[in-house]
Formats: sequence, C-alpha cells, structure tokens
Amino acid sequence: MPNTQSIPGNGHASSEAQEPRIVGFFCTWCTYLAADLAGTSRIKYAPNVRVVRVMCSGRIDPQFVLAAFANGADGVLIGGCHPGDCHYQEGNYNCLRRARLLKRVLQQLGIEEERFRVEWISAAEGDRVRVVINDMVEKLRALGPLSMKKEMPLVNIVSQEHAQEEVCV
Amino acid sequence: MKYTYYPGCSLRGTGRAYEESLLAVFRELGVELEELDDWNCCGATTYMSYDEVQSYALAARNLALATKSGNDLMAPCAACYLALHKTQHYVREYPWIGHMVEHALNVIGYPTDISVRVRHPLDVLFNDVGLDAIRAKVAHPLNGLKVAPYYGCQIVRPYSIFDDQRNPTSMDRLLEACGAKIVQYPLKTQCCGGSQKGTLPEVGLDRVGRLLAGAVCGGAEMIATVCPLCQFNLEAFQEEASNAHQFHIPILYFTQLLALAFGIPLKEAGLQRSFVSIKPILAEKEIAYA
Amino acid sequence: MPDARNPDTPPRIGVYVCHCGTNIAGTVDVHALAEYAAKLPNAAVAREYKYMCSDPGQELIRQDIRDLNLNRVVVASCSPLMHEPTFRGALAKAGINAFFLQMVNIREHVSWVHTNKADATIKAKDLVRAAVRRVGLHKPLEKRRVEINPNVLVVGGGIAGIHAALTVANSGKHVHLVERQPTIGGHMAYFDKTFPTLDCAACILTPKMTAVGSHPNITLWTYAEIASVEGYVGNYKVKVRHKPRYIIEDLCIGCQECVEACVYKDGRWADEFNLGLSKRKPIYLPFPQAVPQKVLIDPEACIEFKSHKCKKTCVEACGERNAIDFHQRETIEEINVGSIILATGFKTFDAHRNAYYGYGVLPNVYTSLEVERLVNASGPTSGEIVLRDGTKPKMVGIIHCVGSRDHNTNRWCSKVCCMYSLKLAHLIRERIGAEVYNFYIDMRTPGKGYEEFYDRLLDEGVHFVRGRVAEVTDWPIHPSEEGKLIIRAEDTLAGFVRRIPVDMVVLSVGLEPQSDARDVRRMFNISCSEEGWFLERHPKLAPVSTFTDGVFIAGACQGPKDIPDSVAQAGAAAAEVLALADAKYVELEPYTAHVLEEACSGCKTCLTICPYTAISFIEETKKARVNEVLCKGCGTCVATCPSGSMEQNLFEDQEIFEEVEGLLAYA
Amino acid sequence: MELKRVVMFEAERDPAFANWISHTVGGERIHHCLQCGLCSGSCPLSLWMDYTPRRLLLLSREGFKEKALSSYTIWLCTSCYACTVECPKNIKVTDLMYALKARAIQERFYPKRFAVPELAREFSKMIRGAGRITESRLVLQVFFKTAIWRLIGFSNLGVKLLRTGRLRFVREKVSRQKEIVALLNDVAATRKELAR
Repeated sequence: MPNTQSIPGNGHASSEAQEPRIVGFFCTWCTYLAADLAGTSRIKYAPNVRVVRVMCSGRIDPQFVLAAFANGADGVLIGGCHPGDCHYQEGNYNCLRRARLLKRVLQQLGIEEERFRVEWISAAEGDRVRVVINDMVEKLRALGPLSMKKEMPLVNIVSQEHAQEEVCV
Repeated sequence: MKYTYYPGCSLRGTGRAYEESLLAVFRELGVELEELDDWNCCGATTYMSYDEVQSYALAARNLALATKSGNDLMAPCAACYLALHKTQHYVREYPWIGHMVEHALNVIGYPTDISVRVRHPLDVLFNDVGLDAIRAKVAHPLNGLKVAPYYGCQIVRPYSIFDDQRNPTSMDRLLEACGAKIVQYPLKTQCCGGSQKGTLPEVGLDRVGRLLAGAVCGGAEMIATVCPLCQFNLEAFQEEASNAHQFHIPILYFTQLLALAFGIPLKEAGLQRSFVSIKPILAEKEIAYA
Repeated sequence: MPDARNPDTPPRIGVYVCHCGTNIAGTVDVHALAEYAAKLPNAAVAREYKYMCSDPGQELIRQDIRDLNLNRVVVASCSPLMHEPTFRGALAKAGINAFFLQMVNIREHVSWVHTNKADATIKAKDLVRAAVRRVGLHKPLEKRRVEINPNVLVVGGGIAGIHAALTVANSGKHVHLVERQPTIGGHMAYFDKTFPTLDCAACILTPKMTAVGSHPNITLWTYAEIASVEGYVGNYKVKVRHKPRYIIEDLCIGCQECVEACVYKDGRWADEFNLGLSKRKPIYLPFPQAVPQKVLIDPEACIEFKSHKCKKTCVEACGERNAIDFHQRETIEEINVGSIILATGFKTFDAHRNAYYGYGVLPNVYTSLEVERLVNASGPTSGEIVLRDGTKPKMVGIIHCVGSRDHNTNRWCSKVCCMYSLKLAHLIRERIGAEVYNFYIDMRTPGKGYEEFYDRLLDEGVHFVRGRVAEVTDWPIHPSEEGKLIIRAEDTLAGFVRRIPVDMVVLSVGLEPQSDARDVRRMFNISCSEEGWFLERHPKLAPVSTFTDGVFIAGACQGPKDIPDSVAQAGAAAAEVLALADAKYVELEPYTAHVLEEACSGCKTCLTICPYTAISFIEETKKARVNEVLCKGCGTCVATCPSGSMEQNLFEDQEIFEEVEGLLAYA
Repeated sequence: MELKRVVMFEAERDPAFANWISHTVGGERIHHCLQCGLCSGSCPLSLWMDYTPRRLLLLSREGFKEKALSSYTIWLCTSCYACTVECPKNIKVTDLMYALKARAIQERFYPKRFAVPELAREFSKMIRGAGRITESRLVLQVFFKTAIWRLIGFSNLGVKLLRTGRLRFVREKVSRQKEIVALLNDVAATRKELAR
C-alpha cells in the first residue's frame, strides 16, 4: 500500500539526492545498543543511515530488504549480535542463512553486492558502528545511486521462492 | 627453495664477510638466492632523519622490484630489514604516505605493488630450512664453543615478525644445532649504538663497552651477530672500549659460525677478515676447520 | 493509510520533539523538525519542548491526548531503551493504549553522532516521517503477567556473593549460592589486612562465611558450577554441575584426622590457597576457616586414584563416619529460581606477560597476591616476610600498574592497586622495617579515608618514585648493585633515570575479567564490555541490572572494585532481587508472535526454528500455535514462515514495511 | 652560579610547532602521553640525555620549540625502538625523534661541525648521486665536514679494515641512477603540492 498522499519536502537538495541512502536493520540487543553507545561516546560518523529497530536480526524478512531497495535505498545494512552471542540463541544464524540466499537473489536483480551488508556488532563495539557505516557510505559513493525502477513486481515472488529454498535448507 | 637476495650497502663494504658466509651457507644448503636487480640503498635509519617519505620511496623501489620477481625477499642487514618492513606498514597506515610513494613509483614507471614478503636469514634458516636440515649439514660440530647470541634491536623491534620481541631464540637454536653452547645474554636485544661511535664517540663507546662486558661476564668466548653495524661496532672498538676488562673476543656473523660447522673453508666464509683471529679458540676447542 | 486490520480510524497523531536541553537542539533544528512533522499526513499536532521526559513534558502529551483526542503519539527524543517506558506510562495515564507510541531516537542516533546541522535535521525528519507512518498501524496490546519464583540464585561465593546471599536469605527468601572453589571466601580470604582501616580481613569475613554455611535459607553449593540456564525472568531453570570431592559432604565433620593420617607425612603438592608458596597433601582442607569445613581429595595426587594400591589410612582414620568415597561421580542437579545475581569476581593479571619484570625468572620477584599470603598470619610463613631463601629483605620495591593502564596489556586502571600497594608498603615497613620504594604513575586514592592513609604512609618514610618501571634485572653495572635486583625507571619528577637496588620486588598486578567471563555471559544471556567485564543496563541509573530481566550483577565481575564497593553493589543487587520477588508477578513485553490460523498451511517450518520450543503443532486443526509464555519475541519464526501466517506484536510486517517506506519516501 | 629566570611565559610557546608535532608521523597519539617515563627508562642512551625522551615529548607537545630542537636528546637516539615498543600508550616515540631531527636539520638547530646532521646530509647526497652507500667514502666525507682529528683516531682502524679488505673505495652504484633522482624529486614535488 504505497502511500499516495503527497508528502512535504524534507529539505533534501538535489545535490544531496546523490548522497547514498542506507536503511539499517539493527537488532535491539547488540547493534542497536552499539549505535546508542556510539552516541553516548559522541563518536561521529556519516549521517546516511536510517535505522529500523527489530528485536532480533532473525526477524529480518528478505522482503524488508527488497522493499528498501524498491523504495529508493542505495544500500541496506543488517546489524546483529556476533555468532554465538544472539540474545535469542540462534536468531542471527537464521538471519545469516537468509542473507546468503538473498545475496543470490540480489545478484540476479543486478544489485551490486556492496549494497547489501550483514555485520555482527556487539553492544560494546560503539566505534565499530562508525567504521562500518563510514566504510559502507564510502563504497556506495563510489558506486553511485542504485539505478532501478521504483516498482519491483519481483518482490513477493522472489521471497516466496526463497522461502521454498529456506524450507529445503 | 628460492629467494630474492637484497644485500644492502654494508654487505658490500665493512660487512663483506657477512655476504660471503651467507652465500656459502645457502649454497651448501642448496637454497637458491637471486640478487635483486639493480637494488638501491634502503634509506636506513640515517635517511629517515633527513626526509622520511623519501626514504620510504627508496625502500619502495626495492620492494616493487622484488614483488615483481615473485619470491620472498631476503634482507640480511637489520637496518634494511626494518626499513623495508616499516615502509610496507606506513604506506598502509598513513594514506598520504602511500599516495606520495605510489605517485613516485608511477613516475619512474614501476608497479605500485610492494607486498613482497620480507624475510631475514634467521627467519628463513629457522622456519623454512629448519633445524633438522641444518643438523644434517654439520661436519665440524662447534664442540660447546660458548657463544653469546646478539640480535641487536632492529630485527625484533618495533615489529616482531618471526621471533619473540623480548627474548628471541631463533639464533640460539640454530647455533645449538651446530654444537655451540649458548650463554645467558640478557643484553641480546639492546642497541649497539648504531652510528654513534662515529658521530658521538664517547656514547658509542659506552654502548660497546657494556655489550662486550655483558658477554664476557656471561663466559662467552665469541659473540654472534646478525647485523653488519653491530658486528662492526663490537669488533672495531674493543681496545678503545677496554676498561675493567681487556676485551679480545671474536665477533662473528651467525652465518660464519654455520659455515664453520658446515666445514666451509675459512676464506670462503670471510673468516680471515675478522680483527680477532679465531684460530686460537678453534684450536682450544678442537674444532676442525678447512 | 487506514488499514483493514487497524480498528480505530483514522489515526490522529501527536508528534513531540524533545530538545534534551542542547543535547538535541544543539545539532538538530528542532523547530524546523516540529514544523515539518505538523505537516505530515495524519499528524494532528506537533510540538517541541525542552525536556519531554520531564513532568510538564509528559503533561503536554496527556493534555493533547485529552483535548485533541489523539489516538497515536510519536516522541522524537532519546533512545527508546532509555525512555519508552516513561512515555508509554504517559499514554496509559491519558487513557489510550500504551503501545500507540512510537519513539524516534534523534539523540544517540542523530544529534550525538553527527556534526552538520543540515544533515542531522534531514535525518531526523526522515526518522520522524517513518515513525508517523508506522504508528498509525499500531494495535492495542497488553503486557503479560507471569508469576515470579521467589527463590534466588547467587553465582560466586566471594565477598559480593556472600553479602548478597545473606541479605536475600535474611528476608526469608531461599538462596542457592554456587561457588566453583571447594570453599567460599573469594579473593578477600587471601588478605591479611584491608585498606585503609587495616582491620583484619579474616576477622570481618569469617563470621559472614560461617553465617552462610549455617543459614537455614541458604543452600550452599561449593565445588560446583552452572551447567545451563533456561527460562525467563521469574522462572529460570538452572542446572548445577557438582564436581566430586570424593568426600560425602553430609558425613564429613571437618575433623581433618584423615589429613593427619594420609600416607604422605607432609605436603608435596602446590597449595592453591597459598599460591604454591607452601605444599599440601592429596587430601586437604583448603584453609583453616574454609566454609564448608569439608576436606577434599586431589585425584591427581592421591595414590589410590593412580594405583589403587594405597593403604587408605585416611579411610581408617575416618572410621565409621565413612565420609570418604573414592567412587564419587560428578552430579548434575536442577534448581528453579526467579532471579539471578552474578558475582563471579575477577582474576589477577598474569605477571609473566610483562617479560621485563622477570616474574618467574628472578626468584625474589613476587606478585602482590603472593605477598598478601606472605604477610598473612595464616600464610605459608605464618606472617613472616621472608624471601625464598629465608632472609628478610632490607630494600623492597613495589611496582604499580603491572598490567594496568598499558595498551600492550590492559588499558584500564585497576582502581585498587594504588591502595593495596600502600597497604602492603605499610605492613612491610611495620613488620620488618625495610626501606620501601613505590614506583607509580599517578597515585589514585579517591575514597573515604584513602588520601589520609597515603598521608600516613608518607609519615612512615616510604619512598615514592613517579615513573613506570622499565626493567627489573639482576645484572649489576655498579658495585653497589652486586647480588641485588635492580629496578630501572625514570624518576619523572627529578627528570633522570634511576637504578634502585632492592632485595624484593612486588608486582602490583591489575584486575582482569575471569578467563571464562564470555562463556558465563553467554550462558546467562547478558552483555560484556570489550574487555570482558559484565555490562550493566545503565552505567548510572541501573548499575547492577543487565539487559536480561531477572539477571543482576555485583562486585568485580562488572569492573575493578574494592571491598566496600563490591559489598555496596551486592546490597543493591539483593534489593533489586527482593523487589522483583515481592512483586509476586512480572510484566513481560508483549512482543510475542502469534499464528494467523486462517493462513497457516501447517508446514511446521516454524517449529524447527523456535529456540524456545514455544510453537506446537495442533493435530486436529493441523495448524501451528505459539505458547505466549514461552515465546520471547525474537520474531525469527515470523520471518521464516513461508505462508506469511505468523505475526509479531509491534513488529508486524506491515508496520515495518510502512516504516521502511516512510524512511525513504520524500518528494 | 648565576640566577636565571625559570618562568616560561605563554608568549614563549610556539603553538604552530605543537600543532606540527601532533600531526607528524607518530605524533597522532602524543596527547595521550601520561608522562610515565617508560620511554626514558627503556632507552639505552637516556643516561646521556639532557632531556629524557619523556620530557622532550612534553616540551614538543606544549610547543616549547627552542628547548625541544636544541636538545641533545634527538641526536642521541639510535632508533632502537625500545621506547616505541614499550610505550603503554602506543606513542611512536622513535618516529617523533626522526621528525624532530629532520626539523632541527632544516632549521639548523645544532652546533657547527656537528656530526649527526652532517652524516644525514652526506648520506642523502650520496644516495642521490649513486643510489647506494660506499661506507668508506661516506665516513671520509663526514669527517672532513666535522672534525678531521677523529680520522687520526681511526687511522689504525683504517689500516685494519684495509688489510682485511673491508674498506673498499670502489664506488657502489645503481645502474639506473635516473630512477633514483626522479623518485626523490617526485616526492619533494608532491610534498610541495600537498603543502599548497
């Protein structure tokens, strides 16, 4: 249900439109906390990432990622707990398994792999947030904006077939 | 086994014996050394204090040449060894240095890949050749000759690549394999004074004196070195440095001791070049030699 | 946007932008942000205010909810992990469901991490827009209530664990105290005196230890470890691994006749409690005041275990008490508790790691903990300060910050070393009148009576050299140094290097996390700092809580701490635990998953995915069902369900899609 | 004995110098120095120094340029890297010594006929000219430039070296000298650019 109502401009000048826009899906217990820690430690990093908080990286449905790309994101960053550290025991492993499949799908869609990134960042690694985000922004700047039509009919089919694979895994 | 060989300036001058013995030993071990094509001075520590980046560029030229050759690069002189490693670290650590060096390499039409693995003979002999191969070659064991192993500073600091930084032992093990007895030498990684003997004599002399005293008190009959400058300082200024003790102790390159044990003729290992003749001690220890 | 599954329509949303003083307003154009928010679809009102979390701030929201009958609220302020409960409370108070709230983190994620005001403001706008779109879909939710098991587990029998256990037990709750060593007491039991008051450690610790041993409400598990932890706040299932002592604890009365009778007439094995400075027998009591007063057998040392040919004089001595059991096995028992206090303590820095101080090479170089034993009346020399050769040192050097404040080892200040170094300096000076040199970088004596103690040491004529020691060597370069240990350091206040010959060197080793801290952390599902210290929920406002409800931390496992601080934390943790237990029940977040039965194809994928076996398959309906009490709300099953027939409260697909589109949708 | 004013006025500081040192290679962490003196303690030559390395770092960090550059310490450093390895705050002390040396040479902050800087200068000249160092020639050059009498002290050493064939006057040289010159020139050039 894409929103049809017109939305007032948020101040994005055309020049900034060139700046890569990244959607981050961070798990509450590790990466989101790490980002909070970066804040309390006043660590500075590029302002290109918009974070969506989920309880666990295991909650992240490949459709979220595809939706982000479909809606104009130039990159998607998934942040979860280090392997073995998941607050829910193994959510991050499930996340990783899906991410692997998703990478293949993105390939087929012609989306460069640098645009989709999965990082394990623990609650203590505030500075790692800076490193990862700055690095990703740099890479995406080099790549330039993602050229793709706004409509992406594939989305649901794709996630379905991926789901089938998931079952067979 | 094949390595690109980077002699460095000293091994063509005061450090001749190092090169001679080194080549002899590797020949004996059947390890091929190919001299780096048209190598230049590494910049050493001296150039650092004149112009840092230029010295990195100098080292980089050698590294670029060596990388092309494909084999590991072997640098016997501690100063070269460090200069090469440091360059590789700093072009990575400081992008602006990397930029300047790459630019310079481009200008002279060189590839900018300087990632060749830089090795020290100690490293190669201990890790690649191995103690067993060494033992197998020993013809004239050193019959418990008491040796103080002196590593000096720059092959263990600031980067400890193949041995413990505070108490390196690779040379100890190599010489033991040749039948030498290693004496306790706590000063083994202290500085020899570098070029101080030439520039600030009293300071340099003080260093030399301490190091010699350390070895002699430890009961050493000989000091083994891995660096031409260390060897030169410890050997050339023994009389001047003599204070409480009268110093008269042979200072050999560790490769010369290996050569001895392998039964390589003294002349081929540059052993005639040392100021303190080693024949008396060889006789005393009944160590055969050619 | 009004959504079929969304009961009340249309959303009337109030957006509230917090200045947080200048914390946010300094970097984000809060005024522009509020103006922008006001224009967003479904936004009924948007306001900015200095401190939204303050009472007037919350009142502002409540007022609007009543006057403008808002049914959704967006608060753009700090991290939701900070104030979400606060604002949910505000909503509830104003009579609408607490979960009609969405918070936007424009402090930790925007104003504190960005510098360019324009960029920061744009980011804030995007986040607010997304929240406004998302919140419209929020559904009314209720928190779940679960009963709380009043029993408490305390892990670690050091001073922190002991104090916590006693406090809880005295309130009438039952405590399980689990200690890895064969006795409780922890590091404090090693000490002779405690700074700055110099009261005898044993005199103040032993009574508490015995109290634990005899307390009716405390089950003491020594020589035991936690094997596994399951469940959630209020209802934890914990498995305890009980290592064999080869002594039946209930039968042993601690008479130690067996130790007397052992075929080995005197000790031959390094005595753990004296850090190897003395020897013990294969059968032994850890130390005289050990609690419980039960001996144990070291199978590595005991002949019977090696050859089965021992005369077993110990068994004879034990007589009809029959407390010795060579065939004892490890046992694993399960206990149920409602909350947990971790007080697993610290370990001291391994002095071997600093090669230049000669520990392990030069015989007269000791660690501070070893010296604690040397000066201790119950220690290997019964309190006589003598070197390994039996002579009294005339000159002693105490080196501070060994394994502290050093990027090559540990970066942190270990907090207690300055003070315990002063204590040891005092004891050495007092007992044998030796000249004592302290080598320090900075003297750190904050604390009640600490600076006064430092003053006292200066009166006693102890020397202080400001400089980090470069080397301890037995290599003399001056006649006066023959046969001594020479300490080389720059006297940074004098401005030159000094070489000071001494007879004894004391390395004031720093504090480190336990080597298995990370495993423990995983088992209890809490976080660690990069160094390995357990992470508190909030450094100031929740210092003994963790991010896992019902699990609390106390003492040095959270960071270097002295005895008073550890005890204070233990008390605090005990209070938290009691508050929880007396609440009888706890409210759980409602982020659980549920099955949309009409859509469920019964493929069972979710069953295999759920780590808590919270999903079961109902045969008659051939559909999956989620047990909401077991579900912890990770949402993995939702993302996995092939038919999209799983949903997670507050993290529904539609809500997240809406948020994502909101983030990216701008004209 | 003479009375000396010991107060240092803020006006005597050179903030530009302080800024330079903290931006030079190895200086990035100089502000972390907690003045523990481990560098001095681990330095084999500190006993000859007027200012210990620790003090020198402090003086440079605070911008007391004259004091720092006219200190003997920088010339005593043999770059054995003990300080760099031991520093608890990972400050690259050795590199700072290089930086100070280089600066002192540029600004001629050293006694006349002083050997260390001359060595550096001659060394660089020889590399420019030959790409390699011929030790014998270098030594001679330096001594002519500094204190000729030292040669006498060395004469019998010279003989020994000659006898053992270790003093060779044949000029060591690279064949593609142009490359060396181009290399060095380019670095100088790029530096000028960066400066601009």
